[in-house]
Amino acid sequence: MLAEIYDTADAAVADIPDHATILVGGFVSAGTPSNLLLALKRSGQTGLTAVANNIGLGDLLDELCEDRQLAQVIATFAIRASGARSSRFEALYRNGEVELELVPQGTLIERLRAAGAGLGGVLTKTGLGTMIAEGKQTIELDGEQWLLERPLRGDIALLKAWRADRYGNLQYRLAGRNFNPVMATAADLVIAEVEEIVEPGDIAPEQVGTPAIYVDRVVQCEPMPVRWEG
Amino acid sequence: MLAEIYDTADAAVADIPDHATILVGGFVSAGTPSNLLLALKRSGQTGLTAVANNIGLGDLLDELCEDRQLAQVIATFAIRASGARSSRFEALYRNGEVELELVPQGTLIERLRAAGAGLGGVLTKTGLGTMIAEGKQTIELDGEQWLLERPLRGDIALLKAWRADRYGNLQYRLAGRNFNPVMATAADLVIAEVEEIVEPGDIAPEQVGTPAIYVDRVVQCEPMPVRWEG
Amino acid sequence: MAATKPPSGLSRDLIALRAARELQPGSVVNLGIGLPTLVGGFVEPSDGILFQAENGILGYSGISESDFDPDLINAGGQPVELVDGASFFDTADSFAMIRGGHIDAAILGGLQVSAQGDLANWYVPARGGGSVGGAMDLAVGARKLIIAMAHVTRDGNSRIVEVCDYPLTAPRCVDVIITDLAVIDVTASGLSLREVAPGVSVEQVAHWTAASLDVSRDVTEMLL
Amino acid sequence: MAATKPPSGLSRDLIALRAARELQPGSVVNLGIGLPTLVGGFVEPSDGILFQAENGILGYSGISESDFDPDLINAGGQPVELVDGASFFDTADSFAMIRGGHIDAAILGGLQVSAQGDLANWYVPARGGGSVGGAMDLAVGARKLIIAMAHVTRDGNSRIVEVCDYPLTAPRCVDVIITDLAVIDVTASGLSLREVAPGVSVEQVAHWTAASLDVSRDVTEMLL
Repeated sequence: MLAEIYDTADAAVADIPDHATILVGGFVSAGTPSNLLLALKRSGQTGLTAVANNIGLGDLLDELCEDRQLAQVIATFAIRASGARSSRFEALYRNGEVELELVPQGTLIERLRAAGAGLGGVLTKTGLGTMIAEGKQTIELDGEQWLLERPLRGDIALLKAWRADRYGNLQYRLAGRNFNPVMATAADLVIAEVEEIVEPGDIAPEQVGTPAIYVDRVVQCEPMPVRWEG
Repeated sequence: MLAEIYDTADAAVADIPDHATILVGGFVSAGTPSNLLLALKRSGQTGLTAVANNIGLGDLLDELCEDRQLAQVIATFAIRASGARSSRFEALYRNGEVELELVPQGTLIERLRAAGAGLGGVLTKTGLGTMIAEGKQTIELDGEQWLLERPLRGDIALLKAWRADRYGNLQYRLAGRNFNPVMATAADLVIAEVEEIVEPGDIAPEQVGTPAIYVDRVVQCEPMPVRWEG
Repeated sequence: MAATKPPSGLSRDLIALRAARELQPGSVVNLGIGLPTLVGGFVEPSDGILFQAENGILGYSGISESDFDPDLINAGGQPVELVDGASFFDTADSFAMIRGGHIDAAILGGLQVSAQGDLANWYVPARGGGSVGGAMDLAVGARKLIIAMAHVTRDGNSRIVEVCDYPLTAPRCVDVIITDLAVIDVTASGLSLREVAPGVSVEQVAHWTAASLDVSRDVTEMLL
Repeated sequence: MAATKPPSGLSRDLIALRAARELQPGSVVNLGIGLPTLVGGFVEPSDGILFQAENGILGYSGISESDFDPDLINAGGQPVELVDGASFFDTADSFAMIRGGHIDAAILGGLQVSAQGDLANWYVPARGGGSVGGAMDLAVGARKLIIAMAHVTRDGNSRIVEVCDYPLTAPRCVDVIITDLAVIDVTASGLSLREVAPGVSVEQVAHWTAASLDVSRDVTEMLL
């Protein structure tokens, strides 16, 4: 089915239920759906699980901590090495008000990809012999140990792309791809914030980064740049 | 390291050793390194293992059967359903002169990807309850059965792209991508046949299909279209 | 009922037409090699159906034999045309789409289908081999699997059997069987006749089906 | 030898310079967040080194704080410039590159390195957490792993230890340690001192290293 065009970010996220698992595309400032995150803040859902590369590094995902909308975060960057700066997320986390699962970046993307690609899991060496392996199955093949990593799926994905056509094909710009194309495959409802909406055919077929069939909702927004705050 | 530009397909494949495992990109006519295959025929290596989507459907991989250069083929299409046409490969296969491993297409690409991506394997449902599962490990997770598919690596990859820049970045055209980008990651020596060689920067960074670091040799050739012969 | 030849049912084109009717508007569909590729010719642009090809295309339309571009083919090697809004991707992404459950329906050919919906369509014992292509991934991954095939082999054997004796493509994967004689649903309790071809009787279909066939529904004649 | 403060060694910039010297011309290199990002400033274009960033760039050059494009950042969020022949890809392809052994060298920061080359660099017990980012994948996948860090903590504890007490990033992964005091190779038989910083003695390095350190090689002074 083709994507539906929404007039506002608020309308696009309004019916996300409480307790949903939300995949959030982007890498700090690149390809990050900041408008959708702020809309989600205004919308006020609670008990959410957020899956994202980073939280609290200057990103607006951290804003969802102001009103304690997040119950759990699955991320690769969440706690700073130095205490010089802090985030709303860190404060809640230290207070025991939000759970955190740290996942290596390469494992996070493979878990999302497995969910989207119908795979039951992948074997990786990443995390072997570390805290990350605790409670996980290891498999020995030809005398080598591998860690079995399982699929990670979302109810919702919030993405950011450069352009969309009216069918929902997404085109990314520069390093704006990162987690977005894989997250598009791994959620039941995919909502994309874009800078421009064009006609089908205006994005060359070779330059489509996410095919239209993965995208349910598109909303055009002024991009809202954020910056890494180490 | 950047790619080396070769003057001829013959020079580019001359030092491939006998008994090498060769990944061959392409899907029948699309993105198929026909010039490199003919050069390999002229070059005369023997005892080769070929990993390819198809053999004997009008493709020039079948030409390597004329002088019995292939010891084994790992492919998704190899034996026609009807006996109305035949290929050199089929004749050798029926004679017991070449081995064949048939692999589901989605499993073949995941096995190649696992090899290129440092994964020890993936779990799939494809092939469960069929001949494909024979001799393979199945893993039960939460009461569900999965088939463990292991990485498949090549010594050499022969690819076809539309354009290369002098560093070895490859750009594909239309449906010419298919197996090429993943095979580029899964072999020790990667040789690409292209229609045109351009300057670094002439291929927009977003349109690079295979980054230069995967490509060792590039040779410009007149494309040699082949057609599916059902 | 002692017939040694099955009744004359639908042509290959009409099987394809009937299979096309099975598709939902706006759905994403993969067509197998052979008879199923004909289905594309019976879909209207207004249906908004997007055809996916394993070799990395979403959104191709007709077969265009006149103008051959070697890089623009479907999974059967046939030259195709694109619709506006089409996209290309590599084989890994294509099978992520297939295996990941993002294809609404696949229409594949069949050699045999069993009473519980097992499919055999890739390995021909008489030829000592076969070609698996993307069939196993499609059988496992497509949300709805439609098999379009001749009901009976040239030798007069039913292709619909209690248990497949050909090597399987996948167990328990088929949802609907469309043949020259009938439309049969695979249900949790077995095969259920839904429609017969014009001029073909329920009894004839049952006779040429080598598996238990529930004919208790209100069986209708196919609308073509 | 009873010093309570380590000798004054290299500045952060000079550690980065020395680390840059460790890179082979034409190699593919990933730089971790923090000190390692400074390494890019000490590489000449003529070296033909390609820098890879986890977030999906191959071929970025300097940090360009002046001209911020939110979509053009490295894995530390810093704005970067591109070289001709650069390419972009998604996170799946980026970590296929990293985990698949296609990165010649990674330079990462460290909290602790053990005698057998175990690395701890992501979890700060005092902060009750950490950020793993791409560090574990880089530690496992990079062909050569160089750790660039201060030799001694602010509290006067060596970061080079027999066994890490911080949670590991990966066991047995470090090849070379470059600190303000020394260059140390991790070999099959343990740590081996290769170079000392100008003005720093072999004895001082040994004193501030809380693990067995082989000093039997012909130890030289770093060329900076």
